[in-house]
Amino acid sequence: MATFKMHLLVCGGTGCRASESENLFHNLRTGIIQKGLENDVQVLTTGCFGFCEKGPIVKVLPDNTFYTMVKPEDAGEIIEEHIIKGRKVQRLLYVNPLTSEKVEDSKHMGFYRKQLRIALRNCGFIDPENIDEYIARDGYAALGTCLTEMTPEQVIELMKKSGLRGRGGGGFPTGLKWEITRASKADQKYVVCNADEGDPGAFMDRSILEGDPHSVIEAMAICGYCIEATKGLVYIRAEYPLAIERLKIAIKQAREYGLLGKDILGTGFDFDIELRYGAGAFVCGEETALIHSMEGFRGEPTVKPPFPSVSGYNGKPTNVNNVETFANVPVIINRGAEWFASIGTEKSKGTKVFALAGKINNVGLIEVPMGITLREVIYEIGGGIKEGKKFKAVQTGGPSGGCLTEKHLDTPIDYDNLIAAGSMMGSGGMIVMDEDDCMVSIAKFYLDFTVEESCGKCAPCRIGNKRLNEILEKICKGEGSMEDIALLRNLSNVVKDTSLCGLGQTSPNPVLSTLDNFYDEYLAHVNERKCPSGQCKALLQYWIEPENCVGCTACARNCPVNAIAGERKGVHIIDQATCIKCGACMEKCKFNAVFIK
Amino acid sequence: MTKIKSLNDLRAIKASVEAKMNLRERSDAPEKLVQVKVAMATCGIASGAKAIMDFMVNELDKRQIPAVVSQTGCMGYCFAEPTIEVTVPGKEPIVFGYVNEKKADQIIEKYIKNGELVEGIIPVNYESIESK
Amino acid sequence: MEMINLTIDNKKIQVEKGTSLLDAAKTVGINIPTLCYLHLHDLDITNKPAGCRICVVEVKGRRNLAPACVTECTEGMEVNTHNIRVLNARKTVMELILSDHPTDCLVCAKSGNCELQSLAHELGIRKLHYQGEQSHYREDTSPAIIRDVDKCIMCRRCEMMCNDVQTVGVLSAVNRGFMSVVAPAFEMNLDHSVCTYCGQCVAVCPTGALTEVDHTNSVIRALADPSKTVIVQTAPAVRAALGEEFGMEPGTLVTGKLVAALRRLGFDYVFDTDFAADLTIMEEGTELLDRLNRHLSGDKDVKLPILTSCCPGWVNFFEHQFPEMRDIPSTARSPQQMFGSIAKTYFADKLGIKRENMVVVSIMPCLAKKYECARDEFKVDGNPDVDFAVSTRELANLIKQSNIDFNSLDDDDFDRPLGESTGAGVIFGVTGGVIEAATRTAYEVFTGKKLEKVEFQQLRGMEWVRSATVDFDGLPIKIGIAHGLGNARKLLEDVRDGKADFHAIEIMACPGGCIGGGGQPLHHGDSSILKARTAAIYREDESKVIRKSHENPFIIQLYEEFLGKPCSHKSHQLLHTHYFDKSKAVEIE
Amino acid sequence: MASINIKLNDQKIAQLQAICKEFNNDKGELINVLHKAQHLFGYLPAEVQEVIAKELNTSVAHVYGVVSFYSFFTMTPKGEYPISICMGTACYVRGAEKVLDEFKRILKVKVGETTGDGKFSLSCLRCVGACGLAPVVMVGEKVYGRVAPDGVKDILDEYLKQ
Repeated sequence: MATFKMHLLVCGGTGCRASESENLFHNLRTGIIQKGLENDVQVLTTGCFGFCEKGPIVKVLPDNTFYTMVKPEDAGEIIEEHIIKGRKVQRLLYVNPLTSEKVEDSKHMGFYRKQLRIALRNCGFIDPENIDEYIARDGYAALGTCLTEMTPEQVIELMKKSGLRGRGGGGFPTGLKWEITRASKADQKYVVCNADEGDPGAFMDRSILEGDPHSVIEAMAICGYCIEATKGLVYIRAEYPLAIERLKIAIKQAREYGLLGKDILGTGFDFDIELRYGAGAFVCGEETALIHSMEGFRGEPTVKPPFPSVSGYNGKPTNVNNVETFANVPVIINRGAEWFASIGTEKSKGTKVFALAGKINNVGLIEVPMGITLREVIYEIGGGIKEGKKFKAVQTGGPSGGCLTEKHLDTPIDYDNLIAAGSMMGSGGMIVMDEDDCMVSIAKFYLDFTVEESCGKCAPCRIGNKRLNEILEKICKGEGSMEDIALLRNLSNVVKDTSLCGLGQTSPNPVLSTLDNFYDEYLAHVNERKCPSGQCKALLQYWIEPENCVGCTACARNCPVNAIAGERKGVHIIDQATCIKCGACMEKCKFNAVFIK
Repeated sequence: MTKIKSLNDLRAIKASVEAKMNLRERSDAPEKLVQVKVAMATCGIASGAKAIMDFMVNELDKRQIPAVVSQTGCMGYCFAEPTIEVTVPGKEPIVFGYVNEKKADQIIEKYIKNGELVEGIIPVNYESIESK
Repeated sequence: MEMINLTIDNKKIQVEKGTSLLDAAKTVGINIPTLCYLHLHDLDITNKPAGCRICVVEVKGRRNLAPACVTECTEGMEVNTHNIRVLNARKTVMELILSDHPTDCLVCAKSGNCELQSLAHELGIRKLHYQGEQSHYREDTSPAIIRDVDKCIMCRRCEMMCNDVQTVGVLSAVNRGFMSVVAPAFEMNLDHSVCTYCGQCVAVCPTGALTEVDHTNSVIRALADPSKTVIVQTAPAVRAALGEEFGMEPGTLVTGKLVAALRRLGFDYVFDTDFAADLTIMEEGTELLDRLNRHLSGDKDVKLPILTSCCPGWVNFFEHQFPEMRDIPSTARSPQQMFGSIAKTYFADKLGIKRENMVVVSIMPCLAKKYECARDEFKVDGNPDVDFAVSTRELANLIKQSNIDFNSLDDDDFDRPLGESTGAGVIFGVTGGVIEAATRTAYEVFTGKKLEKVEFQQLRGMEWVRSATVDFDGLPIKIGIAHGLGNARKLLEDVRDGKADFHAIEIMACPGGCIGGGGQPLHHGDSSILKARTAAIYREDESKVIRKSHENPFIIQLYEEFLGKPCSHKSHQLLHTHYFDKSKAVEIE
Repeated sequence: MASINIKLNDQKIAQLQAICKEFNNDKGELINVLHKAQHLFGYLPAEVQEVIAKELNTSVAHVYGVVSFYSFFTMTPKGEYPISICMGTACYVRGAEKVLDEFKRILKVKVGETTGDGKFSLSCLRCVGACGLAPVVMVGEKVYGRVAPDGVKDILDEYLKQ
C-alpha cells in the first residue's frame, strides 16, 4: 500500500467545476502518473472551499500551499516545480488584497474565509453532552466573571456597548431589553429562552441547542443575574427531541456542578431552569403568544404594551431572548464589548447564523459577520446554485420575510438593509430559488403556511390571509385578472397595517416583495395565462412535436388517463381536455418529442 | 460530580480538562491518539451518523488503533451528512462528508493507518473566535 | 392625577394618564367605531381582545395602525381617526369580516338589532371586494339557545362572559386560524355541556351567532286554538325593559301597556309572575324561618345558610358544579313554576277546565326559563306546568307582528286572582330584591312586629358581592348577595370552606339580576340601561300600596282556599322541588 | 366531535391522574400534561381531556380549546406507521409536494387521514431541521432524506412487508 508524501486537493465545488476544475484534476492526475509519482502523491477532489470567485483552487498538503485561479494547463508547472523541485509556483499563490503580499501558507490566510463562528463556536467541536468540554472552552467563565467581578449594571452596560441585537428577527437591542426588565420591580421575574424556532427552513437554534446547550444555559443565568430573576424557562418545540434531550442533560450537569441552583459559585446567586414545550404553533414564536402558551393557554398574542419586560409570564416581568442571542452572550463577556462591536456593520454588530437551504449546493448552517453580501453567501459559501441553474431569488425571514433578487446580491446583509429591501432578517432561514421556481407559487406557499398558522384572533390575519391566498390561487390557475393584482396589493397593505401581532403584520411580505420584484411573472400569469417557470400545473400544456415523434407509443402506454392517441409508428397527439398534466409522457419519451407550452 | 463552589474551582476544572483535551489533540504529546468526532445533530443522525459512530468505535477498537471517538453537534455541512472530523496526531483535522460504512472503512484503512486521503473531504471554511 | 396632552384629529385634548384613545376621542365628540369591544362600566365588565381591528387609528410615528380600544394615550401623541389610510383599512377589514359571514340578513333573527349590520351600514360598505370560502359549522339548538356559529365573528364577548364573569366555562375559542370559532368542548351541542342557559352569551353577541329559541309561533298557534284557554304571566323585569324595544327611554315602566298588549294579543287571562313571587316568599320565607328556628334551638343538622332558588340559571349552575351542596338551597320552586303549578291546578279547577286544555305562557327576561319549564319534574303526565317561556325580546316581536301600536296603548290592569301582587314581588327583578322581599316578610313573622320602613338600602346596589346584617329584633341576621355566577361561585366556595357565616344568601345568575337577563332587550354594552331598569323596578315597588308578600290578599285567599299553610303537604307537592347531581351529565357523542 | 368513543379503565385514569399530579395539578402546566398524556395514549380522546380538565380544575372547553389550537395534539389515533412529510420551505422547493401527492395517490388518503387498515396515517409537518436532506419524509421516528416521488413506493413496501 502506498504511503503518500504529498496530497493535491482540487476543489470539486460547483463554482470551481464551472471553471474547469475537472480538467485540471484530470491533468494533475495524468501528470503525476506520467512522472511515476502515483505512489507518492495523491490527487483528490474535495468539497467547496468557499472561495469560488478565485477558483479553481488547489491546496497542497502538507505544506498548506493555496493556489488560486488554477487553469488546467497549469497542472504541469505545479508538478514540475512544486512537487518535483519543491519550489512554490509564485504566480498562482493567493495575493492578500490588503497587503498585496503573496501568501505561501494557507494557515496564514484565514481571512479568506467568509464565515466567523461566534454563536456556533462550539458546535461541531465539543461533545454537547459533556460539560467538561464546554468548561475547557471557557465555558461558564463569563458567568463566573459576572457574578464575582461585575455588578448587574456593568454587565448590562457591556451588553449595550457590544451592540448585540435580538437574533429572533426583531433586532431589539439586547442590553436595552435587559435594562428595562431590570427596572421593572417585582418579587419574581423570569428569563425566557425562545426556542420555538418555527420558520420553515430554519434550524439555527436547533443546531445550537444540539451542539452547545451550555452556552444558552450560561447566558440565561447571566441574564437572570442582570435582571434579578432566579428562574429561567426554555420554551422549546416538541418537534426537536434531540435538542430537548441534550438540553436536559446539560441542565442536569450544570446542576450537579452547582452552576445552576442555589448559591452559584458561592456568590449567593440562585438560578435554575425549567423546560416548557411548544406544541406546534408558529405564532408562539411571538413573545406574548409564547408566554400565554407557557401559562397553559392557547398561543394567542396580546397587544403590546404592556411588554413582557413589564408584565410577562404569570404577570411578572419577563425577559425573552432567543437561542442565538443567548449563545452570543458568554463570548461577549469573555472577549469584551469592543471586540464584538468590531465585527459587523455600524448598526448591526457581530455575526448572524443562517440556515442555507433550497437550490444551493452547500446546504448547511453558516455563520457570517453582519455586512457580508448575499453574493458572498450564495456563491462563495453556498457554492452557487444547484445544477448550474440561474439564480432567481433568495428568501429570507421565512413567512415574515420577502424575496431578494439579483439586484440585491451586493447589498450588505444587516437588519436595516434587509428591511429596506422589503424583506427582513427573521430568525435566519435563507432559501435559495432558481429559475425553475415560480414566484407566484412561492408567495402562495408562504401564504398557505400563514393561513395554517394564523391563530385566528384578529380579523385581518384570520380572514385577510385566507383571501390573499385565494387570490394567489386564482392567479396560479390562470383565472386572475388585473383587478386581482390591485386587490392583492391593497389587501396586503391592510393586513400589514391592521394585524394584531408580528405574524399578521409581516405575513403579506412574501406577496408584496414578489409583486415588487417579479411583477412580470404576475402579469404573465394574468395576461398571458402562462407560468414562465412552468410550475403552475393549471397553466401548462404538454404537446408532442410531430417531427420528433417516432410513434413508439411509450407516452400513450404510460398516460394514466389515456389522453394520448396515435398509431404505432405514427405521430401521437395529446388531448388537452383529458390531460391531467402529470408529466409521465415527457418522462417516458426517449426522443424529446414531448414539450411544455 | 462535585459542586463547583467558586470561580477558582471552575478555573481548576478548566485547566485540567483543557490539559486532557490538549493531550489527546496535540501531536507532540507522547500519548498519540487519533481523534474522531461525529456530527450528531438531527440531520446527521437522520442520515445515519449513529451507525457511523458505532462503526468507528467498534472498528478502531477491533483494529487496535488507539483513538477517541466522540459525538459533537452540527458542523454546518448539512449537505454532506453524515460528516466526521478526523484528527491524526501531527496533522490538521480533516472533515469527511458523505460517510457511509464503506467510506468509514476507507478512512480507517487509508487515512488513519496510512495517511492516504480519501474522497469526500470538506474544507473547513470558517474562522473560529480564537483566530479573531 | 397625571394628565396627558395629545391631539386627536387636530383637536388638542387633555386626559388622565391611562385613558384609552377610544375614551379620549369620545371626550371631544369623536366616536371611533368598535365591534369586539364591550365595556359595561357599572359592572366593571370589559372585553377588549383587540381582535376585530375596526377601531384602528393612525398614530404618528407608529409603523402600523393602532387599535384605539387598547392603546393608551401618551404625551404628545398625534392621532388621526379618519384619514384615507385609516378609512381604507377599516373598510377593508370590515369587508373581510363580512366575506366570512352569511349575508342572509333579511331573515336573520338579529336583523335590525345586529351590531355588525349597523356597522356595515355606518361604514358605507356597498360591495364586498374580497370574497372566498366561508367557514361552516354545525348548527346547535339547545332547549334555550341557538348557536349559528357561521355568524360568529370571533369577538370573544360570549367567551369572556361565560368564563370570566359567569365562570361556567362552557365556551372557549377552539381550532386555529380561519376555522377558529367559539364553541363548547369538542364542538358538541350546548345541551351536552354544563351550560346554565343564563343567556349572557346571547345578551352580548353582536351578531346572529347566538340567539334564543323562538317560541312566538307556538304562542300564536295556541292563541288561535279555540279549545285552549291561554293564560299568560309576566316577570317583574319585563315591564322595566320592554319599552326599549319600542323606542322608549330605558327605565320607562310599561306595566299597563304590557297588560293591554297581552290582552290584545288574545290571551284569555293576563296574570303576573309577581303574584307567584309573593307566593315564593311565603314558601321560601317559611323555610328560612324554620331552618333559623331549628338552628337557634340547637339543631346541628340544619343547613344554613339557606340559598334562594328562584333563578333557574343558578339552579343549573349548582347542579353541575356544586352538586354536593344541593341540599342547601331552598326547595321552593321559582315563581314561574309556582305560577304554572297553581294555574293548572287551583285556577284550572276554578275555571272547571282540564290542565291539558290550559296553555300557560310566561314572559321572561330569561333564557334559562325556557329550559326550566321543560324540566321533567315540572310536568304532570307529560304536560308541563308552563308550556312556553317567551323572552322580552320575543314578546316585543309578537306585539309588532300583531300590528299593535304599543306606544299608543292605554294602560290596563292584570286579571285576578293571579294578577295581584305586592311591591315585594316586583323587586324580584333586581339583584338583592328577592332577599329584601323575604326579609320584609320574615322580619314581621319572626318578630311579630310591623316594619317601620320596608326599604332595606343595605341590600341594594350593583356591587358583585354584598353582605349586610339585618336586626331581627335583637337577633342579627347575616345576609349575603351575589349576582353573576362567578361571584356566586366565590360565595359558595366560602360557604363550602366554612369561611362564611350567612343565614341567607340570594343569588342571581345574571349581572344586575333579572333586569340584566339573557332575554332582555339588548343593552349593546351600555350599562346605564341596566341601572335605569333597576331604578324603574324600585319605583314600581314604591308605587304599590301593599309592599309585603304576606299581605297580598289573594295570596292569603290562596292559602285559605287551597294550600292550607306555607310548606304544607300540598304546597310541598305543588310548590317545591328537588335538585339533581348533574356533574356527570356531560356526555360525549 | 369525539371521533372514537373509548372507555377509560381505572388503571388508565390512575395513570392520567398521576401525570397531572406530577405537575402539581397546576393548570398552567396544561400543555406539559397534554404532551405526556398523548405520549401515553397516542392521541387525546375526549375522555382523556375530561379527566385532565377535572384534575387541573379547569373547564373541558378550555382543554379542548388548547388541544385544537396546537397542531401537535391530535384527537384521532394515528396509523401503525405514521408518515409525516416535511413541508418546510427547503423541502417544498425541492419537490416535497410531489412526494406528498404520490403518498396520497398510493395510500388513497388525504392529509390527516389514516388508511382503512390502520397501517399508515399521513400528515405534514413543519421543518424538522434536516434541510440538507430535503425533501424529507418521516415514518415513525425514522427519517428518509432526498425522497423522490418514485421512491415513495419503496418506502411503503418496507413497511408492508413487515
